[in-house]
Amino acid sequence: MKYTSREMMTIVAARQIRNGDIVFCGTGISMLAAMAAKNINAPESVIFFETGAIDAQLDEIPMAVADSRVMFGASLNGGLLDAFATMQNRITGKKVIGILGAAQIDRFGNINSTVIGDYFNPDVRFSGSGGACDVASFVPRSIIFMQHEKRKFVNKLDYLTSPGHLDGADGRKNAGLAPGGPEVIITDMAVMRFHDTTKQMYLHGYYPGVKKEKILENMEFEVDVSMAEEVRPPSLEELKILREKCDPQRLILGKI
Amino acid sequence: MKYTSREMMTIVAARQIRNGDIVFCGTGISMLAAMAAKNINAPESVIFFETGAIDAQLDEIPMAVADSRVMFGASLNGGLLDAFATMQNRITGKKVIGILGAAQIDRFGNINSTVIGDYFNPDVRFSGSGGACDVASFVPRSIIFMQHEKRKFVNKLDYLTSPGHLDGADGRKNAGLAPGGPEVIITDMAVMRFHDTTKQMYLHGYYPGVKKEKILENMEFEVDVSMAEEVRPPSLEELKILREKCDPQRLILGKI
Amino acid sequence: MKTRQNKIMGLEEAVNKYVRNGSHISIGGFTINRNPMAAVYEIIRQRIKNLHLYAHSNGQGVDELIGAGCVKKIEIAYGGNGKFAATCICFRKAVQKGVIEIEDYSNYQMTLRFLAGSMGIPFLPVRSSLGTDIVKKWGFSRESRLKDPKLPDEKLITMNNPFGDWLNTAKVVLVPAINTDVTIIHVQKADKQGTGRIQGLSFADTEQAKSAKHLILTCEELIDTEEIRTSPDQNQIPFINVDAVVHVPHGAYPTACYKYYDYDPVYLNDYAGWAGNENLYKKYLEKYIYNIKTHEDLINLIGEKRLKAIKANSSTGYATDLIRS
Amino acid sequence: MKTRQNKIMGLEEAVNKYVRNGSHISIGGFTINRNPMAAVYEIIRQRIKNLHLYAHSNGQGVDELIGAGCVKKIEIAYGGNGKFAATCICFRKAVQKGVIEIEDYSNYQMTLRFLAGSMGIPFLPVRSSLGTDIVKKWGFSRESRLKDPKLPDEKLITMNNPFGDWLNTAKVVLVPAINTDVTIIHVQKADKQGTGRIQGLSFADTEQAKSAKHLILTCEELIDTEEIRTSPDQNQIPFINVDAVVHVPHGAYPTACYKYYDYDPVYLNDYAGWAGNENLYKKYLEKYIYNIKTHEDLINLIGEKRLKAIKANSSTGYATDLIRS
Repeated sequence: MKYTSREMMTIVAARQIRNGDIVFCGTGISMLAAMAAKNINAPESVIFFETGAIDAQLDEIPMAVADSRVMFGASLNGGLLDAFATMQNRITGKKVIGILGAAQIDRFGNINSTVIGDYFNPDVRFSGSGGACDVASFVPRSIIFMQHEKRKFVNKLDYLTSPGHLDGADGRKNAGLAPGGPEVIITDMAVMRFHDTTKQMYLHGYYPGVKKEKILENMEFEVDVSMAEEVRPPSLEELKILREKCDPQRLILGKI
Repeated sequence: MKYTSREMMTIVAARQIRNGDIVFCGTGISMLAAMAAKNINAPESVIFFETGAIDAQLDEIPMAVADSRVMFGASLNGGLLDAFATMQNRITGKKVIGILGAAQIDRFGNINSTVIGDYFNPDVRFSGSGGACDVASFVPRSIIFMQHEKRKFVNKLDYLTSPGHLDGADGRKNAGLAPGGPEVIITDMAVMRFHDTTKQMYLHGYYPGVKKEKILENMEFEVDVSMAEEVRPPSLEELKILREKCDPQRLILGKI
Repeated sequence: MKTRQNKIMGLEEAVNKYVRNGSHISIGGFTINRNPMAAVYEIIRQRIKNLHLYAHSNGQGVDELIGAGCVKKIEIAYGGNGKFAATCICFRKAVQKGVIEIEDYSNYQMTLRFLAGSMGIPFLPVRSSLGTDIVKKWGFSRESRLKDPKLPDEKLITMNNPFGDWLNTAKVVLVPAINTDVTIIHVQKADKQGTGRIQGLSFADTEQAKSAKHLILTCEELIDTEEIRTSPDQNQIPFINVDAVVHVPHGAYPTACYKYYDYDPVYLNDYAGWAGNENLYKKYLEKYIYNIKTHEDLINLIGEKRLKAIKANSSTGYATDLIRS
Repeated sequence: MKTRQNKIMGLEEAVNKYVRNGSHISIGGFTINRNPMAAVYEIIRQRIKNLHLYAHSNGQGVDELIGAGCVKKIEIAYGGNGKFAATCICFRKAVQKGVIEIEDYSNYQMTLRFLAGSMGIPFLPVRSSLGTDIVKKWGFSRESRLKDPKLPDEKLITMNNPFGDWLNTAKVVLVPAINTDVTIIHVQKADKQGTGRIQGLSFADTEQAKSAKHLILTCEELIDTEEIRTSPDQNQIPFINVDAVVHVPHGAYPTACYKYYDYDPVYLNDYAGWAGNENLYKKYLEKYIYNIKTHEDLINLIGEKRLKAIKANSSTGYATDLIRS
């Protein structure tokens, strides 16, 4: 069965979510991954937005995390304070998995969603942190969605918005951050993870039909590709649930 | 018209409350003073409890600040965080007048509601601060109710629970407290205030029939009595409102 | 797993599972309102000892735990019970006799300490208590703190404002976070998953709930998940914080539960009398707690008449014209 | 006097009275929901300039204030608008051209800064942003801060945990309090005294409201004091914080107001298109803001059909099956 790159990315992300996880997500593909996980492999995971809604029903796809669609049928409607405290909290925070995106990422999973160019005289200004820096600071595991492009996988970020493993190994500890950091990068070509000790990014999997060389060509920095295996494509059932249950209007999945 | 000492104290306190004040009160006589003020001289004052109720209706007299009677008909039911933040807040806090009581008071209006005797081996243990220390720390004006007894007006507190003017003049400033502190002490014999500069307690008024000497006899420390005048007793109207409107069952006023 | 769908448990099981000898605990409510009394009585019945109790002004529940000898150490702001006890009687006696160790804070400080725990930060700043004995006198010595990993090394820290005179503030007091082993709160409504709704004032229950490693929710009414989710704005306790949901009607009795019942002045006055007398208090413990199996039995012992007297008026939420003196 | 019984005012008067050239302000809502848009348009109409704006993710309202040239400086966490603009267009252009000065924070940090202001403390600690450029890069220089008494002298301060390793925390970032000159929020219900009720998510509105020197409440519905007090648990805005109550139906339009109406995808998409083109944007300003007298006129200009399309379903609180792409 044919599937799109976006569908592949969504399903790969959904598989990272474990039953019992509290999934911090934004709108778009990250929310869709959380919805897919809940419907496929992690029925008792919880969808959770920085705006303060816990376990929203999502009868319709929200266009923003503040969309009224996240308020209806939630377990609880709070506010930003509640949401971020849940992630910084020692008990609930341990169960949170964050899903983020960015304009740039470096080899240690640090990300930039603020500017391209000089901070005081930027070539391109993006939205800025939003809650991403907080999530990346607090939670033990996060998934980062990226387009696999050379200008996005960079040697040096123009601005470090949200901490990954900072300068590697003990980077987070030295900075005073909670343990954790990014666990997996999901792109339109591949899945990257981080070495346990060095915290350097490595190629963990490539999508069917994508060559390792092509992946490397689309990054400014080198990564270890020796452990990479082909990523299992979405199963029929995964696709069926994603398409029919999660985004039947293809508001986020886009055209086939 | 005859009136009791408790009625006198309540009315004297009520007169301190200005229209527009937010009155922090506990149960008992402090609440009754707030209710009297609202019905007599400060119709747009607000009754406010540390438990988080704002402008409760008080159709019946609450027996504690957590009594369900403070919840019904309030403008807003919050919690302790909201209540204390309202007093520490730079805008709303400026309008709050606190009403407190204590086991001991010193010449600078510092109070003890914790222990008599050694802290680690107390002769008598009292309730402790509750919210009193917070109120005394935050708000610009407070009223303190006391029984006029020698063991209560002491040279040295056994425990300083809630700050008055600390060691006088710049005591609060040096300690880092917000400006303000106790404004008036209302006892069953007299009204005491604090000198503008030295922050020492002085006798401001004595109740009809009470001699200055008797007041001094009932205190461990001397106070200036040269400015004292007789305190105006409750008017007919004040008494009528207090008795008929505020505490018709005399739950707090007690027997006539 | 705190995200599971069904957390319903019996009270005996929930207390047995989460409250241990030496546990650091807190209970919800304030003085005579919404204390989780059924759970308090169950703790006493299970003869759990050496509790380290964190309290702002939790009143009746705290005094009963102390009276029954369950508490070894307490950090507290207010040991009173409104008009029913200017100072709680068992509390007063235990402190005077030195049978419990005590450390004093203010109500706001205790609340902020729970808030810090719920936020996952080690401390919060406050402008309260500067220059007082609350800062100067520590109930627990530095030595005992250093030995105990469950206690911060300092009681309170006074610090200069690192932002200069920002907000005209020269100094602040830092209060250390509390994370209890277990917290028990009583709410009006909950579903089996643990979403909880408090009606009326929430006191510090929400902060206490979120600062606990384990959270037991006792509830007046157990309602369907679908129903509790029709008004998510009115829920304060997220199910992701909850470990056990226990359905206990009259679970706050003899304290009040807004919209359901009032405090029972007869019980509270009797209690105050009994607590002052060792013999009477022993008899009280036997009759009302040890010889009782479940909270339902206590409610039956109290009887229809008194329950009817404290039944809340559906409009005001309390028992109007209740005889309370 | 913030305790007065009647604070009802017209929008023109309220904005004129409290929002001045150079005011430090914040607005409520989040991206495409419950922004106080009527007030935003009134500020633009009154040609108020040089605003210092504090924003977490206030979205549409922030972008329109920037686009219309009202803003000089902004402290912000997120200048996006959900699916309607990954980065808000006027915001992006203004920053790239250097026509506004900007300083970056995270959403939690901005919220905590409002909370600190509402609590009356100079700072709050957080474990977010350690090691990032949010800490390292200041948008406003130290020199400019020292000159401006309305700004703290430092952006953020990294501090060792004074309680040792309590809560396994070595370091925290301290965020300075915000107290705005005026904050404007739009709520679903209010009474004339200013008690306000937000339905659905409150975002950071409550903290923003309580950190303001002056607070303007615009409301969808003005209800009787007696009525709003029948459910005090559901009210979040205390009247003691409020200066003006303005009744503006559709006051959040074109953003959403839960239980009343949805965002208008037509408007938001048109806006995104116009904002990208200087000429079209000028025309937009003329037609939809400057040549309009009141928000009611804007609503009339939009017309029945579009309003009907975004009318909230009474059960879900949004417009089900609204065409949104």
